[in-house]
Parts: sequence; structure tokens; C-alpha cells
Amino acid sequence: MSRKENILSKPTLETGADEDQLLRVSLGPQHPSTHGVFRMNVALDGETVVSLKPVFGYLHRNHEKIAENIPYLGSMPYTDRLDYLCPLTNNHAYALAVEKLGGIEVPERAEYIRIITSELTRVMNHTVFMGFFLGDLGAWGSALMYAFREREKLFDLFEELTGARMMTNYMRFGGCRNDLPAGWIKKARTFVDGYDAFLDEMESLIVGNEILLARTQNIGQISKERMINAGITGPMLRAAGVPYDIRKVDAYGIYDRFDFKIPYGENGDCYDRMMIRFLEMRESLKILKQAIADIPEGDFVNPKVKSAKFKAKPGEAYGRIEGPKGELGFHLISDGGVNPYRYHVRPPSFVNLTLIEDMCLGLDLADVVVILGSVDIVLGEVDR
Amino acid sequence: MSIIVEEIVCQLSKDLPNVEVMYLENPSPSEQHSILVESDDLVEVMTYLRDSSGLEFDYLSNLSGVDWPNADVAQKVAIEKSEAESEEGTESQSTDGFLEVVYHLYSMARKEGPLVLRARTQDRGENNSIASVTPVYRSAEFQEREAFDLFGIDFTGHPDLRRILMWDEYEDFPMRKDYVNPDDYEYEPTPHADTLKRAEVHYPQEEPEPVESKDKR
Amino acid sequence: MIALFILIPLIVLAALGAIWKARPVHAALLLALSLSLVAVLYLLLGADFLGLIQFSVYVGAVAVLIVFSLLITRPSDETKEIARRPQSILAGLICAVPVLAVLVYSVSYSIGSDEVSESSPSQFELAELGKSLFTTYAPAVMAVAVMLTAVMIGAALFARDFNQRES
Amino acid sequence: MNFLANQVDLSNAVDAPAIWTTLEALPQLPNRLVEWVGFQMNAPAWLATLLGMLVSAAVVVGVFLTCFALVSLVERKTLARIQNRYGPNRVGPWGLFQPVADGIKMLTKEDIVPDKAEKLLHLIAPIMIVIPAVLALGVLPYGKEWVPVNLELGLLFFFAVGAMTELSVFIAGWASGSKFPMLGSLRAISQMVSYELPLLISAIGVIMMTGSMSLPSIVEHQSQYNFGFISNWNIFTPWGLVGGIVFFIACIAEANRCPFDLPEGESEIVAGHMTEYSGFKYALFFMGEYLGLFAISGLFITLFLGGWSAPFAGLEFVPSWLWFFGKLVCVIMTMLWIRGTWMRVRMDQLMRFCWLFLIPLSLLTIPAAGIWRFCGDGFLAGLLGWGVTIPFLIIPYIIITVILNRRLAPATRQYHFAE
Amino acid sequence: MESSANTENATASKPPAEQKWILPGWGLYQGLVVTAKNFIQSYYKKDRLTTVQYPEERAPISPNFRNFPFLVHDGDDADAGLRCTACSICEKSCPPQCIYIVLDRDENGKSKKRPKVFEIDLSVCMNCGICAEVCPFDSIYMDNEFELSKDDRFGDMLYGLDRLVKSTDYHAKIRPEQAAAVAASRKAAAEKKEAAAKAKAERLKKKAEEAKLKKEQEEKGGDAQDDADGTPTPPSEKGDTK
Repeated sequence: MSRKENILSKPTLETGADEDQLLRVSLGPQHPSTHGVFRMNVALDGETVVSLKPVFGYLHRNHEKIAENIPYLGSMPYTDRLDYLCPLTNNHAYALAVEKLGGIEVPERAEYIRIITSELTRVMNHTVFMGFFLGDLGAWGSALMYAFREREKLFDLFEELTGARMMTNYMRFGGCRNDLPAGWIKKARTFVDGYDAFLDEMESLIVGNEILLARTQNIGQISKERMINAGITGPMLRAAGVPYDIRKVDAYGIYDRFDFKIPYGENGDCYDRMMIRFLEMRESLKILKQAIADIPEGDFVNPKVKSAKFKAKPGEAYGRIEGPKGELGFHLISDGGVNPYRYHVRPPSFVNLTLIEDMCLGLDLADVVVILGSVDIVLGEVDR
Repeated sequence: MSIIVEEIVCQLSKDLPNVEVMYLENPSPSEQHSILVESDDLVEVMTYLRDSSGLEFDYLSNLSGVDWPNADVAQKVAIEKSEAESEEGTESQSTDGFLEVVYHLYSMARKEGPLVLRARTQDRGENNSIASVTPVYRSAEFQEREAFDLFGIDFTGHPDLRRILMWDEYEDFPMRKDYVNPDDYEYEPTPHADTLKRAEVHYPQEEPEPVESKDKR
Repeated sequence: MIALFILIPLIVLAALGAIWKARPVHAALLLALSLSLVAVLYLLLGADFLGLIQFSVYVGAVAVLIVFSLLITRPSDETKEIARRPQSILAGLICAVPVLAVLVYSVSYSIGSDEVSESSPSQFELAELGKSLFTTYAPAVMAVAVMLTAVMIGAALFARDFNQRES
Repeated sequence: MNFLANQVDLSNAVDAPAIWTTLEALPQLPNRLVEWVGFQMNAPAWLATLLGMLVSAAVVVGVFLTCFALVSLVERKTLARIQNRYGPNRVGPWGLFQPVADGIKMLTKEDIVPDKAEKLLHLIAPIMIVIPAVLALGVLPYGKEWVPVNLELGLLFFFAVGAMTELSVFIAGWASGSKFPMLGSLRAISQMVSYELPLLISAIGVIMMTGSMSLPSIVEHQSQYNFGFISNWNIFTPWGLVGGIVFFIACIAEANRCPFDLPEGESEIVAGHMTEYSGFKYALFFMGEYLGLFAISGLFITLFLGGWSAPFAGLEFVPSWLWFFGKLVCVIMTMLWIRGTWMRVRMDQLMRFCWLFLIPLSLLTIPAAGIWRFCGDGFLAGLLGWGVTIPFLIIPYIIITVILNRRLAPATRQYHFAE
Repeated sequence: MESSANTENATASKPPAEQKWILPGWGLYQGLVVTAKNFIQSYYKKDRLTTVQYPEERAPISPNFRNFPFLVHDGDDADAGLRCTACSICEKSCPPQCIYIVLDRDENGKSKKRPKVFEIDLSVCMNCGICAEVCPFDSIYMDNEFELSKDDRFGDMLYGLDRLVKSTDYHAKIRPEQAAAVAASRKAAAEKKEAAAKAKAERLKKKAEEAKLKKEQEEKGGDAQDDADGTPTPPSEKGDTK
């Protein structure tokens, strides 16, 4: 099973088996572990993967065309449906891009609310990742239900703040839609304080488990340079050893005010990707504690900006944030009208899938499922 | 984030003499000015930007296709905004449209902000081809296939240029401004009358029984 | 005794089916069926130990390995022509006839004497079997042990160079 | 016909006066009834024995089918409780009628047979999976007086019958004709064949110590009490401990339970050899799997946990079959506990674990049992026995895990933090 | 590549330390301990058993929860007190365009400033709340009633005026502070309008008196020749405050 590999081109795998010996199987779109309608045409020689062609587009509803026919605010509720596991970071990214386009500045309290909601969403996304990752490995159920139990607490917080559990539609250009309801901050603090205990419990369930170590270490290993060249961002890139976190690089919003660190690993295999997400959750909890402690009073939105009738001067802007899955960017071109002229989403899951074939070549069918789980894709965002 | 685009433009024109590069002003407060690069020496510019020690733009973050139809059709605003027109003029001059690809490059090594590059096709009809940068940046592979799928920009040199989101037998390019929505979509009785009429035209023979409950209005 | 007369034709039929069946997997399954019927025959004759050993060794191991190899190599059905060719039938006969002769001789030798029929085997003692294996029949056990290790080493060598050739 | 003849003669059980002995002989009640009716109607002898056999078979099948229904409910409820939820509680009180509902659903579901399948073999396979499980259940000793079939070679019968499951799994996978069942049956056969070895080898130690293969005598041997109250279960001896652990791991693999549930790994090959089955044939597969699970854990209890014998001398009064089913509940709860926690092992790891770890370890238990035997019995000899056999077993274990598998050992990872 | 990367081991979380020898089965055992803890505590600890048996027990809905929109009417007569003036701003700004309004016109075509038809297609609406935000007449708000399952997918899910309009005290019941704030702002606006109207009325009355006074002087001085300077001051209305 020799693997020809150089930094740029796709590696190919020559096995002794000739063409008709291969077993062609298509994993998906209805498959228990592809996180949604995602299909992989896999050619197997025995159990080892010889070729893997990803196929997606089953959930494509042309979100960008809709966005070009409705006003700027109209596509804010649609951004919840991009990566439906972390709606508030999507809203934050879109609001950031429009503020860059229109040159709107955001009051102090709104920035703090945005930091708190984004970090809560990052913790929610990584917790649910643990549940699904163990589901792919075979321990279907227990870790997933513990993750969902914590997610329910977060859903209650978001429902109280934004009015909906998942489809929040909460950010507006220049701040948020409504202020924090009374007592919300106290509930958020109790949630954050209790979360370390939950993380310790999940770590003792997952991190040392020998079967998990055997099944995830050195699986789907990609070198640092190839990941940068393939545009992979987020925990996958940091697991390979590149400490690139847009919260530190662009320092958007008021992230430079908080002291937190960026964990990064060395090997870039499935195990490191999982561990990096654990460490990131702990860093997010640190940010949350600081943000909840010193959130100022003040107006929660820039009073001068009317989001519903927002009109930007002609121009172009590309705003991006560090979403839980990687860099989520919005590229907006406006011709001065009420509707954006061009609205393009740069989703992290879509670009992170570029190297899926390189990671799976030469491994088993069971590893393909684990690698796809470690990439952590959400089809709403991949297909747009 | 403080890369000065003008400096990079003159450095480019100095190091790569035969390259035609133009600086484009971006009037919006985001000040993300861009560099227009000719399609056939795009790969050369990109490799230079990636490999030269001073710049090291090793990460192509985003690649988005943009459709600029023929100017006289969509001419509401007097001056076409971010595009230096051949002659400055308030009244609209009919320039034939083109398809454009915008590249956002970042340097992970020096943690430098977005450098925006643009490449354009001759026109929106036959020769709508741009050199593919997948040999330089692997991250462009899927995004170029998406631009081809939704805009019809033909990337020459792409390893396997197929449709990525729409199904393979689909002919049209949905994201173009002059795209007409085929009305053979599944009949979904929304309250708006015009969708009703179009649906009736489309399903003349079949008596859409759920409809008449609204006709009584 | 009636059961014997039902069983024996069944065994012969299954064995013939195993030979004549075109599809290899059907043939293997019929072989397993005939072997298990032989095991039932032993049980009915009162030789418990032998019957259970026959069942577990032949059906549990030999038939499963034959079927397992069929599953891996997935042979197509062209084995039918080979079986029908005249010279393969001739070769088959050459092997079968001497074995048949020995069998007939040994059966006829014991038909006359009747001490086999009424001496129901005494209360079977596992311990004696164990002792006798390592005392009276020790050389036979040694020979079998050596042969088995040789087979294992051969299989390991064969598997190893198969992997080398492939990678 | 002699292997059917030596039924346990139960004449003495009836006249013991106390309530406990009647409770003890409860499983024999149907046999007593049939004999009494046969005696009243002075039926011929062969009819009486035939009826006796049928009744004891009916008792075993009845008990274990209700066990199957209960365990399928208990499994869902315990897994639910592990995952902080209730589990089925809508159909009947605490969900007790859920198995009935599942049964009806399975019966009414349409039975789809793919057209590329071999019709006859597709039908035979589920039946062939249930037969060995029920046969094996007939041989185990459940109580002092309750041994459905007392065979001289009970253990050999158990393994001989167990060999049929691999063949039926192959037929199920191959007869379905499509890709996933083929892969599933390939995996299932290689797993069962390779885990049969440690199963047999670790049982040899028990046969050596009790001197005979008949299961009731094995339990008899374990039910004496040395030093007054500690029972003489095999698990309490060094070789029995290691042999028991290896046997338990091999049990999990034979019954395709997590962490070895590769044949129907949902996340990879949908449902393995059972993919093309629906309706009642699918239910038969489940019944075969569960009855196989009862049989193999029943054997584990008989060989290592002292069948129906009470753990301490004082608890003799409790009916013996209660002990057996109590231990069965404990073993099944541990398997459910493991199913709720651990992940699935990959195919090559499964094979390496069996051939490079389980088989050498189980081969070691045989000489260890020999050493234990010749250290003699009594307290001091017991200590000496432990002192000698434990290092005899532990040192090779360390050699195997640490030295041989060094490159496979999971590396401990370093994580750095950047500003 | 990495700036001041301190490579101290990740003390925050507890991955296995460098070469500390770990019993091979230790991780598996710890996993079992966690599940055992969850299993046992789920019998007596509240936060280890979070299922709510829905039809019998009901989880509390947070006051801010928004579901499909509803129209508000003052007073008790739904038809008269309807606040909606069919300006159809919400129809234009609704992203999935699921609102359909037809303006009510009387016989000679003058708009009666109220909707003849106001329909929301609940199977299309994604309860995003933008209509409630942009409505200038405080007439559409988000309901929090969620048990709306119907059997007919098209007809039943199309909510007309009859099912959409609810009274203000219903609004006060589900969203007390919001209803109170809206009522307060409407009352303040009403008072301001009255004050403006009263001010205008006084100004008119004062002007009327001046005009009357001037007319009397003219009749008194009618014979006196003062009309030379009486250029008729048109009743100039300084910007009346609407």
C-alpha cells in the first residue's frame, strides 16, 4: 500500500487488487454516522480504502441567492441555519461583516454580550462534538446524552435571552436585539461555574480510554504545511501544531481585553483534534468568567443605526471570526442599494473537507467514519 | 493588519516586470483595497506572494465569484463603484459585463490581514476562463468548483472541475444576475397570488384542489 | 435400529449432493450436512465422545474454514466444467476404488462376529481416555503434534510472503 | 439411547418436609405433575419418559424466553438510566409490556426477501442461529435438582453445539446477496472462530481440576466450603481468576456484545449479516443472540462462579436456582454496563488482541492449574499455591503487554499554549 | 512559528503525564466509574435525570420565548380596535415572504386604513420576529403558544384574520413587561397628540377671537377709515404639529 505524497497534489494509493476486485460502497446520504446528508463513494480492497470521493449538495438551498434578494437584516435569521449547532457565532460573524461594510461601531455592553454568547456557543459546539465523536467510535448514547443534558441548560439560557433555543436571530448591526433579561447573568455564572466539574467527568470518561487511544491515535494524520495550504482552520489546524486563532490574530471585538491562551498539539491526528477541543473549552470558560465578572451597563445597541432600513455605501468588505469549527467569513459587496449586491459565506466545514480523501487513503472503513467525525462538519454550512 | 496594498503593488511590479497589476480603491470604510491581476499571470503572482520571504501569504482563505452583468442593463448608480471604468463619466457607458473572482489571502506566518486579489474573465459568454490556482493553494479546489457550479467561471488547470453543489445534469448557473428561476419547482401553495397563477399555468390539467379554498376570498 | 436405516441413506444422499452440486457454496454446505449426520449416527450408536468430537471438529472447524475461504476468494461458477470433464472423473475413480475396497473388507470382516453388537460400551471414563492417550498411544500423539506444528509454520510462511508480495 | 437415559432420579427430593426443599424442588413441579398424571392413568413407560423429556424442555424454553423478553427491557432501561433518561415506561407499568409490543411489531412487519438472495438459505439461517442456543441451554445445571439434561460430556456438548453458530452466520450473510451482509459475515466468522480458542483453552483448567466434563459435577466440586465459610469457587483460585477473566472476555466476543460488536457495527456496516432481514426473521436473530448470551454466561457462571452454590456456608437455605439466576443477572448487568461505556474495537485490533494476548494468557492457566494442584490443599498450601502461581502468571503478562507491544502502546501527548 | 509558546504541560486539563506508567486497563476502568456514578445518581439526584414527561409534566416556558406572530386589537371588539393599518411594511421585510395583506377600500376606492385580508402561512413562517420589530403601529407581536399541530398541511396552516387577532390583555398575559411598555408608549403618544390637538384648538380659538375682535373694530371703525392698513391676515397656520 505505497502512498505517494507531496505537499500539493492528492496522494494516490496503489494496491495489488485490480479494478473488479474492489468493492464499491457509497457511505451516505442516509448513513448513521455522516452528520447529515453527506455521501462518500468509497472503493474498498477488502477493508482498506483505495479511493474516496465526497459528494455533497443534498442540503443546497442557495442561501446566497436568497440573501441577494432581501434586505441586509432579512438574511440574519438565515445565518442561524448555516451551522445550526452554533447559531450565535454565525449571527456575530454576519453582524461583524456588515459593521465593517457600513463602518458602524458597537457600544461596550453589546461587545461583552457578543463575547459571552460566542464563547457559550463554542462550549456547546465542542461538547456536542464529544457526543457525536464517541457515537462514531461505537459508544453510541452515553457521552451523547451527557452532552445533550448540558446543551439543554445552554438552550434554556439562549431561549431566555433571544427567544428561541436554536434559531436565535439575536445580533443586529451595531449590537444586539434586546438587553440581557434580569437574572440572566447570574444564571450564566452558575452554569459556567458548574461546567468544570462536567468537563472533568467527560475527560475521565473519554481521554484515558485505551480503546479510544488505539482507535484515534495516528489516524488521519496530516502535516502542518499541507493543512495551511489546504486552507484548514480551527481545531484541526491547531491540532497539527499551528497556533493560529483569529480571536488573537484579528483581535476583533474586545478579545484583546481578555487573557486566554491558544492550545495547540503536535501530531494532527484524530486524538489531538479531540484533545484540542477539550482544552479550548477550558479556555472559553476562562474568558466567560472574566467577561461575566466585568460586563458594564450601557445601551445594548448603537442607537443611531436602524438595522431594518440599513443601507451601505457602495464598497466591499470581508469580515471573519473564529467559529467553533474554524474561520467563518462573510464577503459582502454593496452597490448602495437596500439589498447586498454580492453575499458570500466562507464556511469552515466546507473548506475543512478538502483533505478528507488524503486522510482516509489506506485506512479501514471504520477509520473513515472516525476521521469524518474528527473533522466535525455540519451539512447546513457545507451545502449552504 | 496593517499591510499597505500600494507597497505590495509596486513591489510586485518591480519584481515581476511582465506582470500587469492594477490597484483598485475600495470606498467602503473597511479599506480593504484590492489588486486586479491579469488572468494568465495569476498563478505566477500567487506563487510569488506565497513564497517570497517578505510576504509569505501562505493561506488562501476565501475565493468568491462575482457576476457583473452588462453595465447598461443594471445601471442605476452613475459610476460603477469599485471598478475604474475606462473613462470616468457620470452618464452610464455600456461596458460589456464580466465574471470576477475575488481572492482573500492571509499570512499565517506573519499573522497579516487580508490581501484582496481580483481576476476577471473577458466576458460572460464563451471565453469565461480564469487560470486555476489549485496548483498553488490546495484550499481553492472545492471553492473553485463552487464558483464554476454557481457562476460558470471555467477554471483552466483545475484537477477535476465538476459541479459540487448542484447535480451534474444541471445546465444553468443559478447565482448569475440574469438567472431566471425555472417554475417547474414543486408546487407549494403560498398565499401570494402570482405564485398561484404561475402554478396554475404550470399545472393546467391537474385540478389543484387545495387552491380553491383560497379562491373563495 | 430404525433410526439407523433412515440416517444412512440421508448421509449418502448429502455426500452425493456435495459432489454433484455446481455452486461451490452449496457443495460446502451439503458437505457440512453430511458430516453432522455422521455425528448424529455416532451419538445414536452410544459413542458420545466420538459423536461430539466429530461434530465440533468437522462442522465447527473444517466446514467453516472451507466456507470462509470460499467467502474470501469468491470463486465464480466455472468450476462446473472442470467437474464434468472425463479425465477428472477418471482421476476421481482411481482414488475412490481402493478406499472402497478397504472399507468393504473391514465391514465384511466384522459382519460375521457378533460381539460388536451386544457389547454396549461400558460407562465411559474421561480420565482413562486421557491416561491412555499419553501412555499407550504416546507415539501417535507425538507424530500428530509434529505434523500440526509443521502445518502451522507452513501457513505462517505462506501468509507472510503473501503480504510481502502485496505491499 | 443411553445418553438420554440417565435422568437425575429425583425420588428422594419429594419427601423432604421443609418449605425450602419444596421451593428448592419448584422447577421439578411440572415433572412431578406429569408423573402423577401418568401414574393415575397408568400410561406406558415410554410415554412417561417422553412426556418427562418434553416437560423439562418446555420448562427450560419457557423460562429463558421470558428471560429474553425481560432482559431486552432491562437492557433498554439500564442503558437509559446510564444516560440519565427513563427508558421505555409507556407500555404497561414501568414498560413491562414493551417486549410484548416489540414482539407484535416484529410479527406484523412485512418480511422482505431481496430477489438476489437464495430463498431457502435466507429462511434457514435465522432458525439455525436459534437451535444451538436452545440446545446449549439444555445442558447447564440450574439448581441442585434442576438439570434438564445431565450429560456425562456436558461441556463438550456445549462447545460442539456452539460451533454451529458460525456456519449459520455465514449462511445469513452470504444468502442475503448484497455487500454489507457479506462484509458483516466475514467479520463475524473471523471473530467467532478466533475467540473460540481462548474460550476452550481457559475451560480446560476447570476440567483438569474437577476431573470430569459433566457440568453438575463441576458445580458439585465448587460447592464445598473450605476454612468454614469461604466457598470453593474456581474464580477464587489464581488460575481460575485469570482463566475467568479470559473466559469472560471471550464470552463477550462470542455473543457479539460491545466492545466486540463489530459484525453489526451500526456506524460502519449498517447491521452486518442482519441487514437484509426484517419482520419475524429479524426477531429470530435477536432471540438467537440473547439466548446465546444466556447460554454462554450460564456456562461462565457454572465453570467459574460456582453454578448454583451459595457464596458463603451460612446462605445454604436459599434455593439453589435463585443463586444461579442471581449470578446470571449480575453477569448480564456487567455486560450492559460495559455496553454503556466503551467504544467498538477495530477489526485488526480485535484479531491482534485475541491472538497475541488472550490465547497466550489462557495457555498459561493450564500449567498454573497444575502447579496449584500439586501445592496441596489446606491454608498454608493455599498461600504457597498463590505465592507460586501468581508470579507464574503475572510475569508473562507483563512481558506480553509491555515489551512485545511497545510500539503499539498509546503515546502520552504534549500540548502547548501560545499567547 | 509560535510566539512566546510556553510548553508547560496542559495543567488545565489532565491528559496522561509524560512517562508515568499507567495500569493498561486504567482508562477503561475510569470510564466505567463515570457511567456507574451516572446510573446510581440518576435514581436520586435531580440533575442526573433530566427527562420531562411531556404531556403530563410540562417544562416552564421562558417569558421571552417567541413562536408564531399574532395581531393585537384594543378594547374588546376585534374588528374595530384592530391596530393594524395594512401598511404592509411587515409583508415587504419578511424574509420568507409568508405574510399576505389586502388593503380594505370602501366603495369609492378610498383606503379604510385597515386590512381586508391579513394571512400568515404558518408552514412557511420561521418565527424570526422581524415583522414584530419593523411594525410601526405596535400591531404584530410574537406569540408563545406552540401546540398548533393540524392535519391539513395547506388549508389549516394558513392563518387568517379570524385566528390571528388577539386582545391586548392576552398580550399582557403572555408578555407582561413588553405589553406594559407598549401600553405606556402608546398612552404617552396619545397624550402628546391630544395636547397638540388641544394646543391647535386653542390657537384656532384665539385666532377666531382675534378675527372676531378685528371684525368688530372694523364695524366700529367701519365708518372710521382704518381698513387702509387691514390687509386681511390669512389664518397662517404656523407649522401645526401633526
